[in-house]
Amino acid sequence: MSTRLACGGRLIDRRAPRTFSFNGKKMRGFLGDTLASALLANDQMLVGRSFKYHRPRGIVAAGPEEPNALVGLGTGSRFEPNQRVTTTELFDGLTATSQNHWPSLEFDVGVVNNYAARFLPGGFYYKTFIHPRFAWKHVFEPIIRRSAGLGKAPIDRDADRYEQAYDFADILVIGGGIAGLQAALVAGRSGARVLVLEQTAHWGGRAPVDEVEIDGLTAGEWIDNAVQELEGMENVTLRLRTMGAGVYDHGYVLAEEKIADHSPADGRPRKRLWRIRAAKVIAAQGAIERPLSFAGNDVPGVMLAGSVRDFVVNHAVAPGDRTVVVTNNDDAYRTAILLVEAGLSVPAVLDARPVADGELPRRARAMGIRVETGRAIAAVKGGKRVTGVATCAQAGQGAVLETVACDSVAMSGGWSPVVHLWSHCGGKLIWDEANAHFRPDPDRPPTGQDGQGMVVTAGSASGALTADAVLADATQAAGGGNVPQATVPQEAPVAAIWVMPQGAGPDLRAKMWLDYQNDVKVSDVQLAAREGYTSVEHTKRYTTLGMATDQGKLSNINGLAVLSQALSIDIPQVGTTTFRPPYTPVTIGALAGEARDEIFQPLRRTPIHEWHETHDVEWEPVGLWRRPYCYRHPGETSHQAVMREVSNTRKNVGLLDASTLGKIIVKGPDAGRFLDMLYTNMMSTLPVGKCRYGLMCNEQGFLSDDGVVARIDDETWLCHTTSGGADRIHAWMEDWLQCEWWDWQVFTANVTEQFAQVAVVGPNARKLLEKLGGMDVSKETLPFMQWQDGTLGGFRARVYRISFSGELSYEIAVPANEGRAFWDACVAAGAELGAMPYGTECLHVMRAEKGFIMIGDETDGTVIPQDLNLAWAISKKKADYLGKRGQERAFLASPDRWKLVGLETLDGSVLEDGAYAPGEGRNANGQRNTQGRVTSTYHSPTLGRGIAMGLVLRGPERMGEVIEFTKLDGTLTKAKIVDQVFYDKEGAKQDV
Amino acid sequence: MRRYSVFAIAREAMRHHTGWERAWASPEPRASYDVVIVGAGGHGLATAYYLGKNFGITNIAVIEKGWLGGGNTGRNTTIIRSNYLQDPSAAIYDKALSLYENLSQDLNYNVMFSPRGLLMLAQTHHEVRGYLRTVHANNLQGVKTEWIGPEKVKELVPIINIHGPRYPILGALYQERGGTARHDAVAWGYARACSAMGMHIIQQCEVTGVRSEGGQVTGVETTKGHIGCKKLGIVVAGHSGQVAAMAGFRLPVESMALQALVSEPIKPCMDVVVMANTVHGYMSQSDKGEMVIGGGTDGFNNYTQRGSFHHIEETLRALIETFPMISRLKMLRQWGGIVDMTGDRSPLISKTPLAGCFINCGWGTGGFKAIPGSGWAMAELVAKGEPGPLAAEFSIDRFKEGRFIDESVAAGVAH
Amino acid sequence: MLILECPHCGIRAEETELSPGGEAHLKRFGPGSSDQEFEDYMFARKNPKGVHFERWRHAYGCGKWFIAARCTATLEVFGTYPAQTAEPPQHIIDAVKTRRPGWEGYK
Amino acid sequence: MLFEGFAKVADAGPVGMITLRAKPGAALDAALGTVPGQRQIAGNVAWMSPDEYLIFVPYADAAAKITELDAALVGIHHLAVDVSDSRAVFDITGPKAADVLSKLMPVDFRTLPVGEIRRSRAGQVAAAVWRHEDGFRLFCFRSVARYVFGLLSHSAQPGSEI
Repeated sequence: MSTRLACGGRLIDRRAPRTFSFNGKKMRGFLGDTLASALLANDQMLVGRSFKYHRPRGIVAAGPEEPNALVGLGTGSRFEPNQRVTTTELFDGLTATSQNHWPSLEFDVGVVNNYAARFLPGGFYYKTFIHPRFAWKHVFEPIIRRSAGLGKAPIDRDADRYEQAYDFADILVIGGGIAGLQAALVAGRSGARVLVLEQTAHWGGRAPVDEVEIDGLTAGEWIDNAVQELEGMENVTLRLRTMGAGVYDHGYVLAEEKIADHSPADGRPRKRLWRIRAAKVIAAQGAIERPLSFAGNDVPGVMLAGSVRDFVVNHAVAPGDRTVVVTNNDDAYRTAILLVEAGLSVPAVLDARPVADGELPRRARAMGIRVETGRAIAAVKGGKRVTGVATCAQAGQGAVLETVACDSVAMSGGWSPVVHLWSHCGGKLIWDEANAHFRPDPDRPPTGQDGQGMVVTAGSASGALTADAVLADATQAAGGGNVPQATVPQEAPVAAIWVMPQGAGPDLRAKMWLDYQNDVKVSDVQLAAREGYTSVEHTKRYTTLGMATDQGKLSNINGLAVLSQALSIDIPQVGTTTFRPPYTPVTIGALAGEARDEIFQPLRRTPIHEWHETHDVEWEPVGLWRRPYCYRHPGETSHQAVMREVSNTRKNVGLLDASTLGKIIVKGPDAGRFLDMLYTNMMSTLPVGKCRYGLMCNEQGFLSDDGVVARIDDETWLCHTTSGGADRIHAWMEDWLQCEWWDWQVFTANVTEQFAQVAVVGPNARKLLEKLGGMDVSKETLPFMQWQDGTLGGFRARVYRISFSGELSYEIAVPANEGRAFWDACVAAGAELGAMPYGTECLHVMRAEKGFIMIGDETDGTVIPQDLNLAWAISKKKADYLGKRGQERAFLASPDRWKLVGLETLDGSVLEDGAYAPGEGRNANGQRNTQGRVTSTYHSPTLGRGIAMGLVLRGPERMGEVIEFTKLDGTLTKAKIVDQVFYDKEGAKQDV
Repeated sequence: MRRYSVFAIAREAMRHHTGWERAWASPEPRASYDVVIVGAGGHGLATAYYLGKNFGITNIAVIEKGWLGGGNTGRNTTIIRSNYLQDPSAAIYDKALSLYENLSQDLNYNVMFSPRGLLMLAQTHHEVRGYLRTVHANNLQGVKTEWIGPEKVKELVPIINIHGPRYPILGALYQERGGTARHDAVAWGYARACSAMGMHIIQQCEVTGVRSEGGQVTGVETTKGHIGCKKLGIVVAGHSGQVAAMAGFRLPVESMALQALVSEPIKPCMDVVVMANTVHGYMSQSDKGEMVIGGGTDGFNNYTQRGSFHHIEETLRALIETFPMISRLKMLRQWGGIVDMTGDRSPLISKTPLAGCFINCGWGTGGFKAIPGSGWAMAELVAKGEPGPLAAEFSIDRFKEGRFIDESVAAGVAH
Repeated sequence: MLILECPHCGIRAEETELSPGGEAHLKRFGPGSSDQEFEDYMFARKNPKGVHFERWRHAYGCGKWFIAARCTATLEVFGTYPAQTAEPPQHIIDAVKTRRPGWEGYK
Repeated sequence: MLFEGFAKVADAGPVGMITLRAKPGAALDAALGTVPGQRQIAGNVAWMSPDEYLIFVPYADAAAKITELDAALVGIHHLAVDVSDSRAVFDITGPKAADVLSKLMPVDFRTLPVGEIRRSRAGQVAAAVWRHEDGFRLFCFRSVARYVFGLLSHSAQPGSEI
């Protein structure tokens, strides 16, 4: 059984017990445990079921490479699926549940897949479920979806908060093992600004586990000294529990810090996403041990040899009483030696190599450990837990030589450098024959902004697998200097053995797991090769090798090796798949950072926003602004509210918060000339004190914005834009001024937010302003389409006589800080005049009654002003304006354009939004031809009927003609083509 | 070609699956072919397939620089829909959708087409009007779509938050026939079917030049030597400009990075595809259980297949607002692809200034869903030398005339 | 996640502080130009896989437009310069040529 | 608006601000007294871009200052405009004030010198910031003041010290 040893455990604090539960069962561990070590200490070997065959699975590894032991953690709004037990720190009250089984972990019905495994080889679903056609959607796919999928989906809104932060470094060291620490020391002593990240809660990595001696000190002592020195350097920052997730272009590095994962609900953010900009990245993430491929290598109890050491040394947990070690290298002997020293039994070391005469094997033999060379595992015995291994000759086909009873197996297939961060931005790899692994090719690094290499690797991540080489490499990576001396035993080379035994037949190969989580076996890769999925990317995608949540950390190299053997080509020719960020999965909440709820997006508020909030407002998002759509009195529907607002404005007076309208000042000796280019009509001739409606097009000729321009003084114009258009149009102006006409003397300023703007609209508008007092707003002094500065009710105001409703109307701009007070004054002054606020929908109805176009309704990016009967706003005198040439193109200049008209249903009903007018016949693709569409359609309370505008083929030539428009129920409505102005055609009402 | 079936699997299971043949051959190129297609992605392979199936032209080589299906075919978020606003788009995407519906049977390869339904959320009044317009247009185009209210949205997508707070769900444009397919399988299925017709799929073969005589294409230079042809189809999304330059013309195309990501797999929680354009995010759940999420496009030219990370953050923020439960999921893997963007974001299926040379490109962010229709239309263009009705509107000269096919006008995006 | 140095204010701005503006040094064609000239001005883009000159605005900074010489295949930046020029300045051309000896030149 | 977390975030109240757009030269020197160099704040004038300056004055004095500038720059192409009401100003103070901003702005606050104004981005909106004795002063557009305050107070939450 797996158990807690009586003494030892460098990371645990036996005086600090912790209780937790697994599948409802209470268990105990210690502060410093991972969930993995605590489960093993409680003899919980079976922890999950695999993806496809639902095979029983146990803990294999001790770090982020763990493919099997994923659990659901927490409950309710703090539930999280697929948490890796090996990287989960134990805390009091932790609740874990195993995944992907029904009805229970011990007895899972899904395991039938395992018995049918022979019929479910890699890629089998491409070959079947084809007939009958409906069965895929209704039968097979639902079954597959339910049986796949690992953990349960969370349901509740996340109770935790997250944040992000920026940091900058000359040198960013990722990995806090001895390589990372040494690199940081060298860099730190040089005065560079250094940032060091370590994904676990401890410095030092594997060195203490492997009992390395450095400069005469134990690894632990050397690490303590190093950390102490680094902590004393002002130019060095150290961060634990921070995983370097991805390296992006120009030295951008993403890292995820776990702040409160191990202390939930303590008020701190759960995680922090770091966005680091580094001049140079030193990737010192170490190496990951590879499994060996033998039959039954996934039975719970089969673990990586190095991970067994981790558990013993770090947590005083022994995965088994009797452990068989199986290896193709010397390193695994450390495990055998350690276990025996800890008083546990190692019945045998099975070394696949013909000879094992390195220092470590000799030491093992000297301790009395039985070492068998040229041996392999023919099969692992046991179902939910190892009970023994059958051994065989590596050279043969798997004839069993003997059966060794054991309750765990420690395997080692050699070590592979962690090359992810090196590779994310294009660093290339070379195959290292001697160590049988891919390692970074220092001559082909990922390049940065300056075209030079921006990442170097250090230590095992470079392929240096012994402590002396690690320290030398790390020193070099950080710029060179004195290399601390590590005492290491001489190790004989690893043998490139991937499959055991060498001649294993199909039965054995179909039980050798490469990708544990996705259930990809040696036989699956061989099948892919046989069927021509020979590119490594094809193999990966066909078999799903390396696509599980561990992203192939354990399986990739073994898979490549099997593929290369199947194709009879060298491993380097096979190549690797692309490494994609993140290194280990990153919480999506952390990627969104602070941006949720109130601060999900900026919400732009006008100075009058709070008033609306407290006055029955129904909001409408307009860009990032929120504008009142209408104000719903108690008992009213939105539609009723809008109708009331229209009627009241037409009858009495309405107040509109128009503060969101864009306001851009354009000034300079060339300002008139500039505006003549920008607008389709002539602005240079606008007299001071007057206003003119103008249109702006893009270079294609399509209408992009409109608004009223006021001439302020000889050199100054003020351009109003649509609410959504202010920033865009200001940027557009600056673009032309800076990049095309940079010799023109024009300055612009976007003063949209400097002013609150209130529209006072309706027959009583003038009376309202007169009540406020301070300015002569009579027709004579301030006629239609003019503006004036003055004081209204004590407020500094600029008053524009413009109208978007057809009524007598003033738009009044006051300094934003006074906007709310001015609005309040208008409301108060208007009380006895029947003043009511109105929203955007009322504005839309009124402008539609007047036949005014709305950018975004009548226009959609393909409409030119000529289509909208706005030719009067296009200057014939100008040689050029933005969009003029575009409008001359054949398709735009054609007489067969759809043009704007008014539409009146014969029965008075409202045409549907977005309705089309079908034309005669069908086109070559069998689609019904069309001859027009509705652009705006409303019920007009003023006219008591539906009114609409639409674009109709040669519309203005067809006045009086009746055409039909679609309805969603499939029927058609008849409507007459009429003038687009439905209300006060002469314009008498606005000009009083 | 051995037919795939459950019986074939059972038979093979008895002999450890040793009897399966190669899905497609890997021949050396011949000196010349009737047609050379550059690019063995979905569009290129589909073009070859329909040239064979519809026009009996099988003396074809499909040349691929890397591995087949390794470009955008293998990098997209696999959404399939045809609820487009403009007639030409609706026609070709609906053709594609109809072909997808029978593709597994047609190719005898399960491409896992899954018509689980697709929603495009309306979160502003403006979007509501835009999608209503699309429904009206679709009805006339013979594309069945419908407008559904927020309650129905919630019923279809229980994990959605329809009450805002910032952008409440006002309804959605719903296409029941929309869905997803297994992207790699589409390329593999077409490749297998092409190979079975005797066509050559030549991988690891890069085109380095285009040869012509008297304004007529005669072949291509490749890393495997010269390959002659009577007709040439260029179907290389992301690198169209490069190959066009070899053929001597420029395209109204820019190449940019588009990104996507998947979460770790979880048990089924969302059975439809959801697109939310106001907040720029879209999401579906794969058969493996991963939430497949699409992000935005970089605004600058880029060939690195990486893209800028802030787009991922923007997308995820938006999706957490819409689907709060994803906050505690984890991003497993993110990647990028290179997309061709044309002046109106609609594709080109067109003759070119070089006689006998045809181009199919510019699918922007929406190419996967078009594959069968695109191949169908391109095959007709290549076979006849003139576009059929599906391709006619997508000719290159529309830019000169100002005749845009602009889908963005209905607040839609082309994913 | 690019970094580009704004030549106007000297900030090494990151991509999120900038907004891209497409190919630089396009010559504007207005009324009187041929259909071909206008189409090319509007749509034909070099879109090179390699050295590229493109416009950027320091939108979250000084607000000024500048031009970056950048490799679209490796994202290496050769230099940035103010937008008020019709062609790349000589020192930029030189910088590109030093690092891309095989470059065919700007035209 | 006031939030006291591990740093203090406070609305600075109305500040008079004038955007002056003009090209550098003798006339500008004369009008401004000291013209700050690139990204510098000299006296009450901040360099915003090669042809843009921001002038700080008491809130009530903005109009008068504009009149004064217009007079001083008569005949010189320029634009002076009151932007006092279009901005919101916050002070972020305390020993760890930089940590609050580091969570929001892609700016290296360890190297931002006193006397330099940095225009950048805070969360999703534009902002400018500079260092003073007790911390930092930040301004943003008025319409997003509540958003920026939300960002700053989220970032300054006790327990979220970096």
